[in-house]
Amino acid sequence: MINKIVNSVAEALAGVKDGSTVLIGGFGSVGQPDELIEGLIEQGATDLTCVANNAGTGHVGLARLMELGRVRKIICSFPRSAGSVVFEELYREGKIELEIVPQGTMAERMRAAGAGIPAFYTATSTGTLLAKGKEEREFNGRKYVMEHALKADVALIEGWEADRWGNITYNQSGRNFNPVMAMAADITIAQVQHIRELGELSPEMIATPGIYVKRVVRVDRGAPWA
Amino acid sequence: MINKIVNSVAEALAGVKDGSTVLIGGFGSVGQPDELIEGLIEQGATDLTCVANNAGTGHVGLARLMELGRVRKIICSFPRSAGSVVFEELYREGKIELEIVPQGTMAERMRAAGAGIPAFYTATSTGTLLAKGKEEREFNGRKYVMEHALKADVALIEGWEADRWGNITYNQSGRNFNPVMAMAADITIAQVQHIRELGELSPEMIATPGIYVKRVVRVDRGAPWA
Amino acid sequence: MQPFSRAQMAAKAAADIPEGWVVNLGIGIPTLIADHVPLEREVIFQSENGVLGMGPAPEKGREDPWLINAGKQMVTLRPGGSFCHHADSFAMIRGGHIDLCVLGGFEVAENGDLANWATSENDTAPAVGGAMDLGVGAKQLWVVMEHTTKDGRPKIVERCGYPLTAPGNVRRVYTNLAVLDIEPGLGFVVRDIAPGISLEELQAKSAAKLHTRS
Amino acid sequence: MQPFSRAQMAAKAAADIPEGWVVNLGIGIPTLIADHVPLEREVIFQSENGVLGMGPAPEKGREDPWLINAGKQMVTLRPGGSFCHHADSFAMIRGGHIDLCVLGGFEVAENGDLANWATSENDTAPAVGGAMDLGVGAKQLWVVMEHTTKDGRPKIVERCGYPLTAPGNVRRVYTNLAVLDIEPGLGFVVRDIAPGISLEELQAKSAAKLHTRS
Repeated sequence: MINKIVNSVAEALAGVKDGSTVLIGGFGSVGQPDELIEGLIEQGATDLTCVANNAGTGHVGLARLMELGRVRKIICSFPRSAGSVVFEELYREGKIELEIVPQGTMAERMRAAGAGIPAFYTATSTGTLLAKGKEEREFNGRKYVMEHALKADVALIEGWEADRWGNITYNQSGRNFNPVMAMAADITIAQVQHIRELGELSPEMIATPGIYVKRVVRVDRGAPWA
Repeated sequence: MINKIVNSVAEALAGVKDGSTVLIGGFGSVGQPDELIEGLIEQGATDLTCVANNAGTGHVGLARLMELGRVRKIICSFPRSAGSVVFEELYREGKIELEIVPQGTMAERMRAAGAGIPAFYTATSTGTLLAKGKEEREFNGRKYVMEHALKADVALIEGWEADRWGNITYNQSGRNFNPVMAMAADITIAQVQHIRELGELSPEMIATPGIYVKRVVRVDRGAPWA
Repeated sequence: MQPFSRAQMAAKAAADIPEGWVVNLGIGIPTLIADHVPLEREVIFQSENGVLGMGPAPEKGREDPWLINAGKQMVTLRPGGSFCHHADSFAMIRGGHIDLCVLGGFEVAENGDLANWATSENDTAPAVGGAMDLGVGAKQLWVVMEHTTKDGRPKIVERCGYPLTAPGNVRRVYTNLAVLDIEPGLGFVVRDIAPGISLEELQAKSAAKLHTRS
Repeated sequence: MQPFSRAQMAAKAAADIPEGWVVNLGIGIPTLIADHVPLEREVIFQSENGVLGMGPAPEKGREDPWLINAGKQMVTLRPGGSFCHHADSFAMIRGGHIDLCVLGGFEVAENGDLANWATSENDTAPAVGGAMDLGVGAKQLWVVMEHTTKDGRPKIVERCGYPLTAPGNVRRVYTNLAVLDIEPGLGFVVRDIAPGISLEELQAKSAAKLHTRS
């Protein structure tokens, strides 16, 4: 019997290695796997490359992980926001590496990794600072830059419901980066609020099929602090 | 008020121009827009490039369109099947052009067209006859070929339910190429079996949002003749 | 001189959006535009975090924290709305399926260039978000911004001095002093002007030639 | 000499699939494999037309024409199954998420090359379907086929003479005479042999060196 459900956050995060690239789902706090990030802090892996839309806020979650010196590099689209104090300081002091990626390019690079596409072309960022050092090419008279797949060792995602095969549904805008990140990592770990019996989830509504999911853990999160 | 629902197949197909590239959804007869293909035969556009998984069977639908000399070129993954008699004859006589594309590459090329990606790399077909003339490139020691987006003027698709915004759901394996083709054409025309009130379709289950759909027509098709 | 208020700028942009368009609104003043489009004129608002068909802000007590827009504000979903993931959402944006994107701006140039993400080449950690994707992917861009900076420097320019977000895609600018079209090959054309401002005053506050329709 | 029947070949392959694997079955004998995997050993069968988690053939009277496999036969969906569109389905295949694909074959070479889509370079309209995507995308390929052609020509070869489907990805071959592993750098290794056939006879019907485990 396939059973991807584990009993604790610690069990879900077992084996994450130093030096890993870790994808972290969510947009704002919606769909953000807070408990798994806390679990990663506990788990201890260091020298991480983290991929998330933001560079953390306050002193919790991803920001805390950075503050503890466990993040070597962050890949994101929007590093500076109101509460990104930890990132700001580490960055100023040269203690963290940053790769800025347009949000759509970031999503597409992960989708490409999941879909077996090593590289693709996009018009996004052509003629801007972010195209520097990127290969440029013209198709039908328009300029594009080449972008590479962004593959990861681990993805931490938040879903709404899951079953023991690892099938996942999302709640409204909680979907965001999560299904894309689930495709792009060797080990995708999902936290969800509800465990359902196999067959309870509509086969038309499963947004992340279990094929992309390694472990599922149920947490009592409640609503995101939006 | 947005209302993409039209009253007849003829109205749905109005304005398809000679020389168009036309995507035709379906896999086998499931999700195949039979009534729209009949409508296209009636409508009269000629010199078409048709993109479909197969090259038609028997003397109906796509095969009939070819038999009438209206198809200049067919792009497909599986031209020869038991009943592809019309294609076989036209092809032998040099009266139709053929581009064979691996099925996954075909789907991805249309998805790329819909997503603003002019070209991408894939390992599929490397080292085979189908890689001939294609640009080859190595990434991380593995060989890939470059494939171009496959954009179209018109897509004919079959859905299960639709609302007046053009949102579409599918019935089981009726999904197949339809959502991908819907993204890749300037004018996407959908036939469906059920019209629903706006808001009746679950926002989590809409597989083709109305943004990709221009016209919807309801038909009494019944089950596909599988 | 009676400059347009932020609400007036938003209302003016809202009035110009035809029914049936799919529109992405940037953070800041652009977000206000949705409030000025009556529900019966069906405009489909898209948010890059995978929401298509956003409705007005939720009534008090009916907020749903699982449903937010790109600015992380709680929103509602209209009947007919739907959800998708980030790659599918940006496929809509980058694939040319969004009729209009309205963004804020640091500078807009007469060739349609937009700068709105970094104020200096030396800023090594600027936040780009989805601006570059929207900048090149939307069928057209409108920009809503103050006509000048706080210290009076023109934001309407011949060529952007700040790093570009996207080249050549801005078609209209709503400022507190005027509404300007950008006509390819010509440049800024005055479409509307705030009460009590002369064309000469407007030109003086702009660093690019303003044309008028004759 | 008692060659394996088609059902036996399918059963042998089925017996070798561990629980939890995601498996795509090609048209022909490979399709039969699913019938030989007991439901309680949970193997997830994928079909490239967007079906994940296929179950057995439907009972008579309970067929659903909207639910077919890649061979266009009606199938069922297991609890836990799901649907997706073609690009998402091939993302699974091409992205390396399918543990195993079992295909039919014209020729298999000792370097793991597979030819199964065209019998000649001059065949200008061969049907490739999803074979090339599966050939390079699945983590490994197994091939189920007759050991020789109808006129007795070996299909187990040093190098494929027919046009390739995919290079170097076949790991095991089930024929009516034997089960052969392909070990990278070594070649064919006999894993099982049909009753009443000697290794010498098997070698005589093969055009590549057969190794034995010592």
